[in-house]
Amino acid sequence: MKTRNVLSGLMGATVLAAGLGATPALSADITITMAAPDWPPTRFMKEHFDQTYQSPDGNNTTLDMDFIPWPSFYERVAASLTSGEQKYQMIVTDSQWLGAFVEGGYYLNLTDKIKEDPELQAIMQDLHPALVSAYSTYPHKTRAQLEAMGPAPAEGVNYYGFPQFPDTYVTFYREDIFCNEGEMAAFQAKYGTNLPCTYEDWQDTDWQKWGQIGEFFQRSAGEMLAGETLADDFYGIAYQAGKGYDFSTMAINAFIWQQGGDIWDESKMPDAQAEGVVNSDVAVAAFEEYLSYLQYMPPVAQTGQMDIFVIQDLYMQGKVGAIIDWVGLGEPVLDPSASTVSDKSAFGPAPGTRKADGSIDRTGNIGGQPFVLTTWNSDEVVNEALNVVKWWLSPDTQLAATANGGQSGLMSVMAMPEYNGLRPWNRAHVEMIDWQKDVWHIPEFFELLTQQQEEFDKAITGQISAKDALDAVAEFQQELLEDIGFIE
Amino acid sequence: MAELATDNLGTQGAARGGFGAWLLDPKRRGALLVTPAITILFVMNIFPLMWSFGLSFFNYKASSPRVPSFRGLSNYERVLTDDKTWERFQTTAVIVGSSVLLQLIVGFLLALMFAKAFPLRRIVLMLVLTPMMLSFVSVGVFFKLFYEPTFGIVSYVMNLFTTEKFVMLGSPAGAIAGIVIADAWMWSPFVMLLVLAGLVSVPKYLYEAAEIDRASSWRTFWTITFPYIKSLLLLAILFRTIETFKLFDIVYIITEGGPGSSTETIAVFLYRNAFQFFQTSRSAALAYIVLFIVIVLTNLYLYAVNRRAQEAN
Amino acid sequence: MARKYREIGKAGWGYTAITSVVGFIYFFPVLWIILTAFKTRTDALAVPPKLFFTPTLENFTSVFFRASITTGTSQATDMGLYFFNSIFIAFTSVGLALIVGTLAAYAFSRYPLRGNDTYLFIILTTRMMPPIVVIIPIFLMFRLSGLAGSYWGIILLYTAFNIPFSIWLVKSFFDELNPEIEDAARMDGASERRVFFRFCIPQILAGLSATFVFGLILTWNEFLFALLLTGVETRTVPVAMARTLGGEVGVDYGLLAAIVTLFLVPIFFVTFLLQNQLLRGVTFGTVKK
Amino acid sequence: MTIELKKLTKRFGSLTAVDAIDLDVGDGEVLCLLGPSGCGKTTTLRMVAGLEYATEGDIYLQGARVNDLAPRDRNVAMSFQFYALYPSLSVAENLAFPLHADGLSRAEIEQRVKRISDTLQLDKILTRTPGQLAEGEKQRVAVGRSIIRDPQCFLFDEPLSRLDVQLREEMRGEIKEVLQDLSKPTVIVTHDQLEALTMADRIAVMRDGRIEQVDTPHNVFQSPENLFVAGFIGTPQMNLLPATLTGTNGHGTADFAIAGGQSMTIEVDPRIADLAQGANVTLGIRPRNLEISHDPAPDGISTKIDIVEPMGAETLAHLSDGQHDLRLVADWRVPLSEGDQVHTRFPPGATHVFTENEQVLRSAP
Repeated sequence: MKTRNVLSGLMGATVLAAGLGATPALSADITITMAAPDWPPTRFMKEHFDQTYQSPDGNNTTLDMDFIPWPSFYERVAASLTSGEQKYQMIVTDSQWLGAFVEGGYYLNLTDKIKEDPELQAIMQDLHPALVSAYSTYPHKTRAQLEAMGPAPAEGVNYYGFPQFPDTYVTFYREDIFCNEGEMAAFQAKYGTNLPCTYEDWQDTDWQKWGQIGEFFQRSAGEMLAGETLADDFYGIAYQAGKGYDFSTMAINAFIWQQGGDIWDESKMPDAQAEGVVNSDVAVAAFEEYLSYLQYMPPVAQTGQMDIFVIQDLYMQGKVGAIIDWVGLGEPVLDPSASTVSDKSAFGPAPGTRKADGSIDRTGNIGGQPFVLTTWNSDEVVNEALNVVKWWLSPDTQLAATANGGQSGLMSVMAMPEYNGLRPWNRAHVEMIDWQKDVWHIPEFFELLTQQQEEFDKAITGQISAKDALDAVAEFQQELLEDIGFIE
Repeated sequence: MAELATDNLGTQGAARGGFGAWLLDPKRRGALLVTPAITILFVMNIFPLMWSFGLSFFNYKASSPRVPSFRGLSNYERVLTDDKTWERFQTTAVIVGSSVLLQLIVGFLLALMFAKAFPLRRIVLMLVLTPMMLSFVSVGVFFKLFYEPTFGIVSYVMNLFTTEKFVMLGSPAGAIAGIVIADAWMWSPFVMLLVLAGLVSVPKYLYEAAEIDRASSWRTFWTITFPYIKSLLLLAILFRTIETFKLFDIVYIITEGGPGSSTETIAVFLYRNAFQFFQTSRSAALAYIVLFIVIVLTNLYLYAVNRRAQEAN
Repeated sequence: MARKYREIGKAGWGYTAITSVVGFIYFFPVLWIILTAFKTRTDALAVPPKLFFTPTLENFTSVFFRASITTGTSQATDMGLYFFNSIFIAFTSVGLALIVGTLAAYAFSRYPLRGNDTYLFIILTTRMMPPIVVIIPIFLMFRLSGLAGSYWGIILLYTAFNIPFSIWLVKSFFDELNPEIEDAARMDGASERRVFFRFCIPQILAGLSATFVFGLILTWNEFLFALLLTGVETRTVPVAMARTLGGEVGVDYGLLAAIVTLFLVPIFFVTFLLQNQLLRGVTFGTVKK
Repeated sequence: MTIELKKLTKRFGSLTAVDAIDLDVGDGEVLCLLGPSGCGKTTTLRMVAGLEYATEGDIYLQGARVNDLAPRDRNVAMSFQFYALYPSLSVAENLAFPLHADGLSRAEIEQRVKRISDTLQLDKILTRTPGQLAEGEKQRVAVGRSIIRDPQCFLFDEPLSRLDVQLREEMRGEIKEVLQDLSKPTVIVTHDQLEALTMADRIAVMRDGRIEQVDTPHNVFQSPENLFVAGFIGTPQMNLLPATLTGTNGHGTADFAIAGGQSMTIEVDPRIADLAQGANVTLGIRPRNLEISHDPAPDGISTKIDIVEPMGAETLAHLSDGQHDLRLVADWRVPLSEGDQVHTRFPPGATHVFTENEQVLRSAP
């Protein structure tokens, strides 16, 4: 750690200012320490910052990234914040953490800054509204609410975060088997519909077909697959059904939303209910459908441990034909040293629920992380941090980030003609981002999440039914939320 | 002879008169020697313990800027009346009980094996001692991989014998077994060392006498070996029980408490309450309930140690 | 001459063969980890699991070097520093706990206070609390004292962590010594310091080394406090190890195994060298020879 | 004969602990293995018991070779130096322990225990555990346990070494009595010559893994066969005086020169005539056999009394001629005062002559 803290930076600035006398632009040595999970999108940010960042205010700015291993990231940040360590000026955060740490007084409300700064306003308006809703607002405003309120900064909305890495679910699939003529013909013969091979085919794939794919490709060792004998069991499909963190919730929410059900909707507080909503018949049916496809997935599905990494590994080791996973986990699939299917993979939008009009609803739970500023910094540091935000969300930086495995949240960047070609999943990502919603942002989200994951896990491992699980979830949420006054 | 009373431990001898002399009075020698250890312990251990003990009577949430208010015993009441607490204690008891039992059996058999002198014993013993030196994290990660139904070597070997896919962690019982095996594998060597120390302390001439007296090996074990190791076994049980009570990483990595909440131990529950739910005060109350249990166990443990010491005299 | 029976307590090469098989089975998970360190990701996850494969040293390279995201050039990781930190922090704190604990143990053994046992018990109790609970106050204290992220902070914490065991163990060693020797030395005009260093300490050296190894095993892999209380410069290997557990891919088995393997080497050798003392140490000195 | 050792050898690596010894012990005979520590006597005993392998050589018990039999199959009884009482068992249970292998009835066991406890006066302590016993009691229990069954032979390893002087004397008598009754071949290992001399029918003196002499206690004392046995047996130790043979006069009378220029003419074994003039020998004479006079005499040397130690009935005097120290034991009435010049005489027939290879020069009886 280059331990030059903010304070000494400021003192340096004072001395420097005194020496320069009347020079209007004050320049200072500023260090911004940023808590970041240790993975390529943040490593890129650091490297690219060192290579390109020029402070518009002439400051000598250092971005000091504290790279923390992903699995321990939450603990490290939470301990730092709640203990009042005040170590970080910027923090990469999951969108769900916004409530807890805003209420704790740790994350900086940027609404006034945005109001004062046209550049920031332009950025906020260029950000995809789904991302503004999920990554920036607390109390949480839905995309629909934001759009009704007018351009950012809208009155009555508090803004906090900016996308560091916006993430969505897309389908990773094996082009070699999905476009195999024999398999295609067999599938057609068996189900009377086509096996999705092209991107456009996947645009027309719903959960029903997803299940058919699963059934179709479930093969044992010794059977044939795309003209070759299988040495090991093979499975058609996998999506996440993991107990850890938010894994199964992310996938199940998509089913519930797509079928017209809902989770407890904090944006309608205090009128929104849990009981009767969370365990509505629609939600139960959606959850049952989610569970019904698990039988076609690799046996780890029975353990409740089939998380985003497990399905990625199963896919990369050639054990499964198609998976639904985060775009952020796409890079290794293309890396021949980690993946046996690096040259056989293609990407499409995630399946959805077919509506009455024949269109497909792909509503999903957004992934990825925003980053935020903290509350204990001087104006000078805050302003310089906002300079870093502007640098990060400039089209050049965003394009470079995308080319290096990142994703942009700026609509203008996503609309650039070269964008879809930068990475093979970009087209799917751009299509999917329009469908994104987010789970709760309230401080108690972890209590809701943990209990829900536990009940989901019981249903996934076959201990209880979908209805029992959702009933238990609804009862728990109703009681907890009434307790803290979020439900009247 | 030139070294006079100033020459005391822990000082560099220069202080004479006044405070120095007072401090170095032989009456205070004991206290003086204990001071550095107590100081470090107080600052690093006892102060945080008291802090969280105090917290357990408030309604403090670490994530909230609200000024906490005094709530008396309500946190304790709430924890003790929560069904989940008791479920977690039950789960913990099952895991601790079976893991410690397995550690005892395996550790004991290993100790019997290593009680003899044989060529290369030092090397072979190292093979068995190594698991203790691994981190919980790596043991958890690799056992999880071993159990993984597609990639895991345990699953692979089991699948050779069954037609049904072997899914170790798919049921509550299997998940508990998976955790217990990993933990017992890691810590059986510890029990082995304890028992081995007991076994090597049995005078060899007793075995020789038993041989001359033509005693059966069964009788030899019960008259000679067992009396020498029984208090050590008790020691091992209690020490491992106390440690296994804190078992966190292996559970969190292998099952995260699942399936459902069937492997969620008190330590995991405590972690969630303290670090995910920010129920700082409530988790402090829970922790003190745990501490109370541990203190009871510790007393048993000390009783065992004292008994051992008396027998040795 | 054919031997039809075995001398008591002794066994030959045949027995070595049997125990080696058992030892090998017990060691197998460790062996698998070590083998994994030489595997590519595909080999590590191969079905059926591979016992024979073309070894690669890439994982070991990756422990110390990583490719830049933007330029693809190889950059040194800080793993060398983390190894140094782990060794420095563990050895210093265990050593410090041993010194401080030995002084206290001597006092508890030779100058018992009223309520001696109660004090000893309280000291042991501090070791029994689940660490999660005291994390926040410790964190707070570290921030107030400026110890957060410094070597001294984590060293002092681990020292405190090891003091209870050190006192208990070393006290029992002192208790076993015959105090008459010390009295005789005093009669001969030896100073207290001389009695302690020239008579007591040499007699319990074996016990001290056992205490050291024992503390080392318990400290070596500590994760939670290291994660929260070390800074970038003072981070230890177990914390750095966590970066292999997930990010863009799930667990990087090969890299994790390589770090585990390298990290095993120092403690393995210390344990091997002090094995006989360890046998004695774990009994808390209660077994008299 | 019932214990027979033939060329029995034990090597630990390169160290030879027992070096090709031959020994036999007859029925009812008590043989003491006597020697300094590390001489191989305990190893020999343990080989007989089967607790150590014989590297080479053979062991016969009652005529049967037992090298390949485990201790339990040799039917020997052994009492250990540290008694080896089972700490968790009471005295009665300890005594009964060896009987379990015989599958005796409970009544039979009780009866035997009673008999032994009567013999050894253990009846008052039968319910105690070893930790509650005094040393002498432990010793008696150990003996009791070894004699409770009917073995082929008895082996005792340093049976009295842990007892104080008084107890030792008492137990010596008791054990001797018990052994006489048992009338079994018995081997006792001891480093205490008094123990050996009083208890043994024969003594085997060992050094460095070899047997130096096997004979009755009387003969071992009176007719040591070599310099080691001469020096080892007897208290105070035999005087050993290096000398050079300067002349022989037949009938065993010979002239010797000793360092410092003195010479003497004394009567020794007639085989002195076998030696050449100028041969280096060692003269050995027990302190009680030396005599002193105030007049110079040819059969002695001139010495000064250094120290006088009254020992009650006798007086021990340390004499010196400036080169050699001699010990003399005289009746307490003989006046001896420190600083006196006296002549020390070697009476006829009292002096043993050891040749350069340390063997005694002695005519066949």
